[in-house]
Amino acid sequence: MATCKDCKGFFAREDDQDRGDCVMRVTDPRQAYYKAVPVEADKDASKCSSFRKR
Amino acid sequence: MGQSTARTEKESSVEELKNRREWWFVAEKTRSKRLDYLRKGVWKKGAIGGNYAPGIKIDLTFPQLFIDKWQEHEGEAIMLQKAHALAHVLDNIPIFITDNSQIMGYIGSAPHNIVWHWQGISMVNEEIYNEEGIIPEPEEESLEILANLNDYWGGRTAVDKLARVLDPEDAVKFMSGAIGWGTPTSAATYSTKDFDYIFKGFEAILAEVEERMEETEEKLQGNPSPEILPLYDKLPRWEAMQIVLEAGIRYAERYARLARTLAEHFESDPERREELLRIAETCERVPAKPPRNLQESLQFDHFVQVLSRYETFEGAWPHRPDYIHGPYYDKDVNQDKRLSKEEALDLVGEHLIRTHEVGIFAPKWAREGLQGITGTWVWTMGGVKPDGSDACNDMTVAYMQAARLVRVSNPTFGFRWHPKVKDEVMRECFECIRHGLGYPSMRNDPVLVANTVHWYGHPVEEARTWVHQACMSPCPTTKYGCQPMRMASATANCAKMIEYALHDGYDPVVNMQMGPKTGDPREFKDFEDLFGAWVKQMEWLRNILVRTVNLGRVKDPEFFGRPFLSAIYERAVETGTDACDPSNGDRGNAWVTGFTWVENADSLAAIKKFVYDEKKYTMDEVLDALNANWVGYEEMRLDFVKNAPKWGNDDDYVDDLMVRCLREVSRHSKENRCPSNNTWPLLPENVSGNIHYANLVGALPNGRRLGDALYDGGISPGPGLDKKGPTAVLKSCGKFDHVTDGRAFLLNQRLSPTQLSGEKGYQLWKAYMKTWADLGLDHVQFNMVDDATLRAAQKDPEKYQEVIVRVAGYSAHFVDISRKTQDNIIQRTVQGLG
Amino acid sequence: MSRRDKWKSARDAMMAPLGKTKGVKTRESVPEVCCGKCEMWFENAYSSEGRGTCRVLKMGSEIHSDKPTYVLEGDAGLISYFNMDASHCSYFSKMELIDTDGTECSDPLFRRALRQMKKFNE
Amino acid sequence: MHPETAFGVVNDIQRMCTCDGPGFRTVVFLKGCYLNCRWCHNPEGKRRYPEVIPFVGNCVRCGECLSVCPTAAVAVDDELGPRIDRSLCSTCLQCVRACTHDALVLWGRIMSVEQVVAEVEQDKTLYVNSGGGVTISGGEPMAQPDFVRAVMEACRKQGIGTALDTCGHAPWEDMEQVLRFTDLVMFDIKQMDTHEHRQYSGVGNELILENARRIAALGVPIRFRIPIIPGSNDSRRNWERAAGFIGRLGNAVLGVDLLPYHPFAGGKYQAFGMDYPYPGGEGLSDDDVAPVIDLFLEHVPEVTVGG
Repeated sequence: MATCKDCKGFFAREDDQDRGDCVMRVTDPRQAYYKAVPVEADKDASKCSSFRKR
Repeated sequence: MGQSTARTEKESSVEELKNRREWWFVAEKTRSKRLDYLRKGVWKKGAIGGNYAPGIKIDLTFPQLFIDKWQEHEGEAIMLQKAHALAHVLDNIPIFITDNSQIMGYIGSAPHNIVWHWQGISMVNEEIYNEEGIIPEPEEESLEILANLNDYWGGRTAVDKLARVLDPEDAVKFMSGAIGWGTPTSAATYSTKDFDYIFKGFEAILAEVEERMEETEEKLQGNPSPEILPLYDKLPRWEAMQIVLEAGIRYAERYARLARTLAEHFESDPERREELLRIAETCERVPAKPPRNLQESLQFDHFVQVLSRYETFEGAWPHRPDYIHGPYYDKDVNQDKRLSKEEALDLVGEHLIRTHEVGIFAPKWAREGLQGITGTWVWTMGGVKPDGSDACNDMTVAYMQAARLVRVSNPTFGFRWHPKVKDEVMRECFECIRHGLGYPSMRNDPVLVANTVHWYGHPVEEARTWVHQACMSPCPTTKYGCQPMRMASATANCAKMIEYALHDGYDPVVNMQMGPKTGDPREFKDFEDLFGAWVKQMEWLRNILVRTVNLGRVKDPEFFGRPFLSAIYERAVETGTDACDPSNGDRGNAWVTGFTWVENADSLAAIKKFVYDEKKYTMDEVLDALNANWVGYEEMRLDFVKNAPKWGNDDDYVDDLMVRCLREVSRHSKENRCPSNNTWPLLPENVSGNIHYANLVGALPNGRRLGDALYDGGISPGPGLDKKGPTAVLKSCGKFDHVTDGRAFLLNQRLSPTQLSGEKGYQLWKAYMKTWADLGLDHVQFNMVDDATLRAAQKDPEKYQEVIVRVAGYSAHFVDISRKTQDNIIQRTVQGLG
Repeated sequence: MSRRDKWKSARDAMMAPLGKTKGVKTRESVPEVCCGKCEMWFENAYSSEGRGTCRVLKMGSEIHSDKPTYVLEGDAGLISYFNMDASHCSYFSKMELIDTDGTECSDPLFRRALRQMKKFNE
Repeated sequence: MHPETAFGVVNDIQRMCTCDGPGFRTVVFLKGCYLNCRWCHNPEGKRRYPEVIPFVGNCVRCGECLSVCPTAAVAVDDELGPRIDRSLCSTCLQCVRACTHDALVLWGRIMSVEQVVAEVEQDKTLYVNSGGGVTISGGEPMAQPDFVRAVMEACRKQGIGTALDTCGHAPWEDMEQVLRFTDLVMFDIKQMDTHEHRQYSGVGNELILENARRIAALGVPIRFRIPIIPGSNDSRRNWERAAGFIGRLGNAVLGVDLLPYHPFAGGKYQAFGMDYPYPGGEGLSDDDVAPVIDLFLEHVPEVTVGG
């Protein structure tokens, strides 16, 4: 099973390797930005559309 | 060579644009690339007319994160329960860093999202469910989520709880929507913030809380006596403050972490990489510790504003950023030369943009009343220091210059004018007005300081720290001066006073006996009888609003709870109380906002003249005409419009009545008391409530029909009814005392832009301002866009996206307001300078 | 009935659906003949969640049953909802739908805020 | 002052003007003019006495005016709106009173010196703060010289600055008595060639130019206001002559205000149901005016464009 920690967009926290930020590039009709969502390292990513294997 | 030619072309075309007064294109051409990108990147959050722009969606992540922890902590003290829920939101809400940006923080999980506060009024929750366009895709799924949320909060919100405590008659009449606005809860509110205290840093406040808790726990271990009993309730409040302050620091650290990740793994441009590292460093520093430079102080400020708005709907933005950030600007730009003026201007411009982009769902009445904007975010500029010396600084100038570059409709500025303001600062104000921003509005500082002392007894040194609490009302930013919630929820639809006086208290629009029965006007023997009825209706209307809001204020700590605001309020931290608890030393700063006020004077004058003095018409005829909404009485109506005396023409006949009405209200203002046992003065202003109330106020003796826009507000004369020119308006407005006859008085002036061009234009404006000050007026705001531009913008809105007009108490992009309001603005007399 | 009790029933009518409406279904159902389509109905200005007052009927009237009762005297107008069934109400008078593009603030009165009414505008 | 001169015929009093002298000004427009310029922008100011002028656009064809007119001077044309036959009109104002739509308006009010001064005094604070005052304009104020003198004298007593906006065509004796109370003269020069002047304005310019010389010699500050009328006076020769003339008048000359023709008055004529005798086409562009500015700058200290 692919998990978040296998993804290129996952950045583990220094203080806690089991958790991290899912960082994504988003371009909306007006601006472009990087977005971060906190995730568990072992979260199931099999259904994630933005999963990119590390 | 080629480059310099290109630059000359750019410059010459900027000159041409200036000559044509196309200020929005001037701004586009003169601002930095960064500001241009950020300005254009903003999603427009103010409703257009009354609808949200395509693409704007309600944020569903936020309420779902909140409710998870909220339900987990059910049964705990409300402040503690909320602190847990908020901390969970701050730890988990998606965050983002926009390209080119340097100031972080947004309320919501994406730039196109608007948030709302489900814990205020369940009617608003239902309104969101019913609203078209803002439900995120997939709609069906989102509606399910919303329905579940609404089912949970129904009956549990602050106003739902309040309605059960209120006298049922008051509850029904208050919520009829006919007599005024109001959300008597701090769920829909705004608060003054004392940055002298906040800038100590969250860690210092946490240490203070810790100390208080230890002290208290020690007492609780001591001799049992009734004195210690209230202490048990303080501990969970302090704990709540700790939780949110720590969560606030973690929220900032999330940005720091993201910025570092981007610098290390994503960014290839070395310059931007350096910026990202600086962002990281800044967010690691503030809000935990005091700011050391301009970027840190702006960032700290913005984090505080964002955190406040995660806690509640803050519909206004009381602030004095030039005063707060001025010393940091001075240090960075003038002393250390760490920043160039241009770099500083980028930060200041972005500060305006970050504020402008904040979007909070507003119920429909608020969207109509505040067209085109999210809230009345009037930032205070200029003024004096507590010792009375001039407080203007380089930051004042920087904000004015940045405003002309980014041209946002929100925040706007209110400038505290006083006789010691330097000419160069006055010129900056004038340039903003001349560039058609509609702001700053000009406030008479000596008058308003005296007014603040008069009504609430704030010490003069504290009164001198005042900021606009909302659009108009000054509030000190001191420990006991700060006002934690929107006591101005008492917002009166004043035209109802005269309407009810003429209809024995009955309101045909909502089919209800609203006011007291003051008698059939046909039986009145003279004008004094009518005026007596007016006074009773006025008192009744104010009483019901003040009663409701007073109760809402006292119950707020029980029904809503403000862990974050309490944590940044010195008096709440010190006493372990909710910031909104009136017993913690709050001095009070309440006022009744008076919408549709001038109609009273004009209507009373018309009847006095035609019915009682000249006996041209009988009361019977007048009432028949009003009941018929003037249909079939057009000749008579025109007589009432044209030949009855009208406010704003320096005509004592009607002006004396205005003064008399104001004095009656002022007397009553002192009889009404707020929970801190202070007064409730009237503050006539309208925002765009004159349009909202158009269908709610029946025909009036000033010739108005049901459905016609009301006057544009405050003490501004009716559109087109000020026939004697601007000085006559000023002189009428100068006939009452702006210190003792009310809280503040909004005055709109439209000036012709062609006449105010060049140096002569500035000198004339300054002479106008001097006269305004000589007459003792407290407020004036200007629209300086000509009719031709506005008409063209109506025809071709795409081309005029950036035309800003002053609506009343705030500015808005002209194309974002409804046709009816647009026409109303065009109709306002252009004061014929020449 | 005391003053307080009299207004209490009006207050309860105003607050009644809060906390009682359940799920999507109740919120989405809009009868073909309903208060929201009647010109005698005036949506509340305090909130546009769909609550309103009748311009004719007073508190105490009951219109959504087979045998409606009409009260025409009293201090408070009847409070009802846009999606209240009005098929039995003899005071129902269908309103013309004009200018439904949503660019105008108050015309037709408030209707555009109610997503569920949209289907009738088409 | 003679009792009969204590009253004047006033067309309008506009407050807070910025184009007619320094600072904020109250402009008193008097009625009546000696000249008959084809491009005149204030046709309602030409005649010396009060008159009823229709505002065609406001007329709703209700016919109230017809029923009250005792001399049958009013007619209402379905298309053109109200018309007044001046040979029949006795200015009894019955029609003005009857019209509730402002379609028939009285131009020219008989006002006493006191009434005018009382209204001018209203803005005193504003004059003090801006260096403004009263400007007497027209029509042609010198058509009512005694009245102008009395108003100015009274204003001066109140410490209010005075300015005279004149076409300059008036007997010197009249001019002289007014100038005693005038702080600033705004003096029109339309055309240096007397024949052309006569052709477009009905009178020659000898008296006008002579008065200009005399005012300058007296040392009363003077600004010249020069309308630029395409096809009437916009020749280089005319500007050279005018600039030369003004340049020789000495230190009293403060500057020249160029007033490029604009076609806005057309709308006014239309509103009054009058034919515009000078359909002069488009307004002038900055490029048209630039050479004229340069030319004048060689002779006078300051040149402005527009008011």
